[in-house]
Amino acid sequence: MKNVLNTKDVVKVLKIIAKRIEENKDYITDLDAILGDGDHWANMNMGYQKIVSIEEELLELNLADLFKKVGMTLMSTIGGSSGVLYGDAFITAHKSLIGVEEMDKFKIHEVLDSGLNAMMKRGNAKPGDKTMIDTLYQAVKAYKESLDNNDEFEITINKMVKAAEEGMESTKEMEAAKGRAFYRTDKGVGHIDPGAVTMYYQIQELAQYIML
Amino acid sequence: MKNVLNTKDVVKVLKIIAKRIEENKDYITDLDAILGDGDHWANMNMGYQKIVSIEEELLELNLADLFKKVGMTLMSTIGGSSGVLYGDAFITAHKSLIGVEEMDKFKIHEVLDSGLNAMMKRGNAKPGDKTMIDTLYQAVKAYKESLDNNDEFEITINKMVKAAEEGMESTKEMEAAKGRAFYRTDKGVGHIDPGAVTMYYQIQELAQYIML
Amino acid sequence: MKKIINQPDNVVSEMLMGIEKANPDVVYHSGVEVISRKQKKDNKVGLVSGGGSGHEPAHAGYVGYGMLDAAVSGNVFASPSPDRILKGIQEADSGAGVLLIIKNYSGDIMNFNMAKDLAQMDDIKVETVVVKDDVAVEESTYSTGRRGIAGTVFVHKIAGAKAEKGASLEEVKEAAQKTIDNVRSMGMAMTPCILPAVGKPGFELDDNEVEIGMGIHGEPGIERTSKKTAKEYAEIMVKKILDDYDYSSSEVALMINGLGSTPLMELYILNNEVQNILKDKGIKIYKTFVGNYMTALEMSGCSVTLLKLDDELKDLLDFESKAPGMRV
Amino acid sequence: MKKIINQPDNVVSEMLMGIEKANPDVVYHSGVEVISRKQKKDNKVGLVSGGGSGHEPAHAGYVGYGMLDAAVSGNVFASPSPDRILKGIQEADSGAGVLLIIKNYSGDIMNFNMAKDLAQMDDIKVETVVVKDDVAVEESTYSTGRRGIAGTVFVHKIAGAKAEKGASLEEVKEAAQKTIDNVRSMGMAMTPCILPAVGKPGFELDDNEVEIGMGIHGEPGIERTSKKTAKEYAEIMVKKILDDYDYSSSEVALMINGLGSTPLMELYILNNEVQNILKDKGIKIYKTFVGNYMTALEMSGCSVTLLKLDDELKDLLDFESKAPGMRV
Ligand SMILES: Nc1ncnc2c1ncn2[C@@H]1O[C@H](COP(=O)(O)OP(=O)(O)O)[C@@H](O)[C@H]1O
Ligand SMILES: Nc1ncnc2c1ncn2[C@@H]1O[C@H](COP(=O)(O)OP(=O)(O)O)[C@@H](O)[C@H]1O
Ligand SMILES: [Mg+2]
Ligand SMILES: [Mg+2]
Ligand SMILES: [Mg+2]
Ligand SMILES: [Mg+2]
Repeated sequence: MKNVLNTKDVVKVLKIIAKRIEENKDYITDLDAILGDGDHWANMNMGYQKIVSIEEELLELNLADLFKKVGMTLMSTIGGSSGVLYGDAFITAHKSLIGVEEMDKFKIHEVLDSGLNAMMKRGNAKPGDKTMIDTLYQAVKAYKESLDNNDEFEITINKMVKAAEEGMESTKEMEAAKGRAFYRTDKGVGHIDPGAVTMYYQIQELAQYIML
Repeated sequence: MKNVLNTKDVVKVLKIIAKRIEENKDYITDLDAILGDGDHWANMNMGYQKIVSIEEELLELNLADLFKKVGMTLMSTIGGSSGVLYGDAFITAHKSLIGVEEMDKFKIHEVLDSGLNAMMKRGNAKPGDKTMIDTLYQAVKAYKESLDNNDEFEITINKMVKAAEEGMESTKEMEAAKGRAFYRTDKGVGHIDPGAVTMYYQIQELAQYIML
Repeated sequence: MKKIINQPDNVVSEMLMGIEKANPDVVYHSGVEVISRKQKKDNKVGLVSGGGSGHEPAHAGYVGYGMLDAAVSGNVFASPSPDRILKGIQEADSGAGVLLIIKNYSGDIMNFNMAKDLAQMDDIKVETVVVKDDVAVEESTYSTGRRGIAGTVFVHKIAGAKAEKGASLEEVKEAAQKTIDNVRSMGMAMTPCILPAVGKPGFELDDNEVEIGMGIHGEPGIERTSKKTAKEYAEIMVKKILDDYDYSSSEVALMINGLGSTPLMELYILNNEVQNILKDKGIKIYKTFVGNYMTALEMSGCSVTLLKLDDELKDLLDFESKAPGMRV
Repeated sequence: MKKIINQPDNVVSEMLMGIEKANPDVVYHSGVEVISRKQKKDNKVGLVSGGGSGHEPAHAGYVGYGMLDAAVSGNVFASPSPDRILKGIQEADSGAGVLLIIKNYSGDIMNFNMAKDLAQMDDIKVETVVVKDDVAVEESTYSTGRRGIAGTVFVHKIAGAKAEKGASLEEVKEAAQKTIDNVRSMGMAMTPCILPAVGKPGFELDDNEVEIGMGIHGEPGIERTSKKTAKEYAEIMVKKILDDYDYSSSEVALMINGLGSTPLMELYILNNEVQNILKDKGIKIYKTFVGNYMTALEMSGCSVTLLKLDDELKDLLDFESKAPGMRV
């Protein structure tokens, strides 16, 4: 169990996420082929592989610069809707990390929350719109409630992952209000949103790393 | 048997030709569909029907003006290659008819010959090129030889029709050098040229009228 | 799929190299896929537009004196990323600020707005306008709403002329917004288009079927119907536009736009019908544009665009444009 | 067949009405299917071109200041008759004589020459030039020989500028002939076109097949081959042109022409490849034109045209043109 995360930790988590995404090509591609234009896996994979390829450079950076660099890199490499959403999330989050050497559980919440808010603002989306927001929103909400509850950090992390999973699953029965699935006559009902899934992978891998 | 032709006669012949062409739609269309673009019957029919429709006007004209008017009408109504060839033939022939009230057998030759020459010049074509020229050329040649032979007019007319028919038939085994059949790899060998057929109809109907 | 391309992955960059080689007035910034003017005028408001590729001559063909300063290309039918757009903004900026002309697609909106935020961090003054001229889709606050299609070209033209005349960022934005407020379009498609990377059509239409209101990426329209005459197509499209916006007794600019593979002959036949209808309704046509202005690869089909004009807009529409996509 | 038309029989006249309605500088003479300039300049040599319809913007789109004075349309892919051409000549004549720019097809040759004879009876001085730029077909005295294709547009441009500058009929003809002597084109087709009156394609090409050298009416080319990359198409077409005419170490105008349904994206990709090859060969490109200039209804494919330039031709090429089909 880790209590704080520094640059080295964050880079490690990013590498683990890259691997997780790489391994789930068909599932994610199929989901976006059904609900969107089928490129979500390719977009995310390209972005995270790029992150892996600049590992050395990232390890030299302080946390704030790391987040900014990761944001800029994801933004330009992922492209499309998710590129700018992740880019904005990381770039916005970097502001709360200026001068910070290590993130404790409160900082981690602040970072996740500012990323969530950036995404919601950028995408003009809210929970229930059948997007990646549904995963992150539930995760951040559960995290916050657990913090307010003064739970053990391990419990907080567990609650976060569980909420993220529920958020992801909940997109299945939602009607799309944002993204391309909106243009389908059935509004995508019956299918999980691909962006909600890749968001879940990231939260889950972060949690798992912290719990080690 | 007529010895001379005046305006009334020419207009009658034109009407008979119009009918002959009208009746042979499929044969001519098919020939041009094989060797060209399939519009030769439609072109010729449109032209001659137009002539029929202005019969009253034509009957008012002297021979020279009649030929000019028929030429201009065929030219603009037939269109394509045969429109300009027939147009030029009639318009050119009109010059040898200025001041002429009736055509005798020498004038008829002169008219046919000047039409032939106009066509050959306009189309840059000669006998053997697999065109309407092959019919007219043989007809005019036989007519001339018969005139030089001092044959009876009836014999001259008969010789002309026979030669026209042979000219038409001869196009079957020719390779096209002009017109669209030139672009076929077999150069159209094995098929009679549609323009040679409609030319034969005209010569034959003229002859038949004279023989009445 | 038969296309004159090399690798599907390289179509955008090779196309932009080809544009640079054809047009001596522009320069291509490779990697960020930006085409910008070679000659800059100090303190002129910069105009940037862009979006997915596949809509040529939009957007790179509208870079030139009297229209855009920079165009930013994404991959085929995909929004460019904010870093690319930022480069476009930087190239377009000559001290008087930059206006972004965005078509109303959520990807474009997010990426252009993000780029705006990045540019403002660099102290470049940036404003945006969003074009949503396609009356096939109902406007709504719930979803992204109406799409931006061929009417966007008029926004480039009007804002471009305004900027060229030395107007401020505020004024240029106002002219662009006035154009947006007064422009409506309606389209239809007859055959699909093929994304180079996909290699097969994204949808199918029977040999007897057309889709009224289809978007310029093949997004669903409002009705699949059997094929009709040019006159009927004109009636359907014009009616839909006039139902949405009252152009009666006004003067308009008319654009008859081809989607890519519809011959100019057919666009002129459609123009004849559309103008007959407009004349009957007492709508006066001030200027007509017939051609391929906002395409969808090799889709066949068309759109009709009307822009209501006042004296200012007429003047700006008539202003010189040297952009190859729309010479005035 | 899905086309934006009404009656197949009326496509030409309705198209020309649509052109008249789009272009305030021209007038349509119905019945004879002539588009001519509204404003005439006294004692300017008149320029007339034309031919079958279906090649838009050729030829009516080239009527305007700096190019043609009148364009005469036949039915789709069929030569106009002499009386129509005569009307074009009469409209174009302002006292200094008229030059007819004819593409080398036997129907066009016969009809235009007949019209010339008719005009001369009316005491109008008429000269002709015949464009035969298509290197796909061997030149021969036996048959009609080489076809006239996209290079014709350069002849309109050069002769148009020369006439606008006040040159005599003799001089305008010389400039046109110099252009013809120095212009070569080579094309290829990927999908067929459909004549409105016929309703089905005139030929078939496999989904994997292209035809090198096909004419702009679907006339046979020199080789059917499997589909290739843009680079390979560029190599094949440029080689065929350079084998026919020596452009080495000269300056040229380059036209990358689309046949109708090939997207601008692909034409620009081709332009990139063609210019790379020409650069390697030391051929300098003075000016580039990329677009649909001489089409074949909705055929997909392209042609490449090179025109060797000297100082006079450069000057004439750069001269203003207000014709909608080629704005310079
Ligand atoms: N406006 C939005 N706000 C939040 N998330 C969005 C929005 N639009 C799309 N998304 C998310 O992005 C995902 C699709 O991403 P991706 O396929 O990479 O981009 P694109 O839609 O541009 O092809 C969707 O599954 C959804 O989760
Ligand atoms: N150069 C020419 N000289 C003489 N006759 C010709 C020439 N070219 C074509 N023809 C004749 O014209 C006929 C075709 O006429 P038509 O179908 O009406 O015109 P098009 O070929 O323009 O469609 C051919 O069968 C041939 O007899
Ligand atoms: Mg996607
Ligand atoms: Mg995408
Ligand atoms: Mg024919
Ligand atoms: Mg014909």
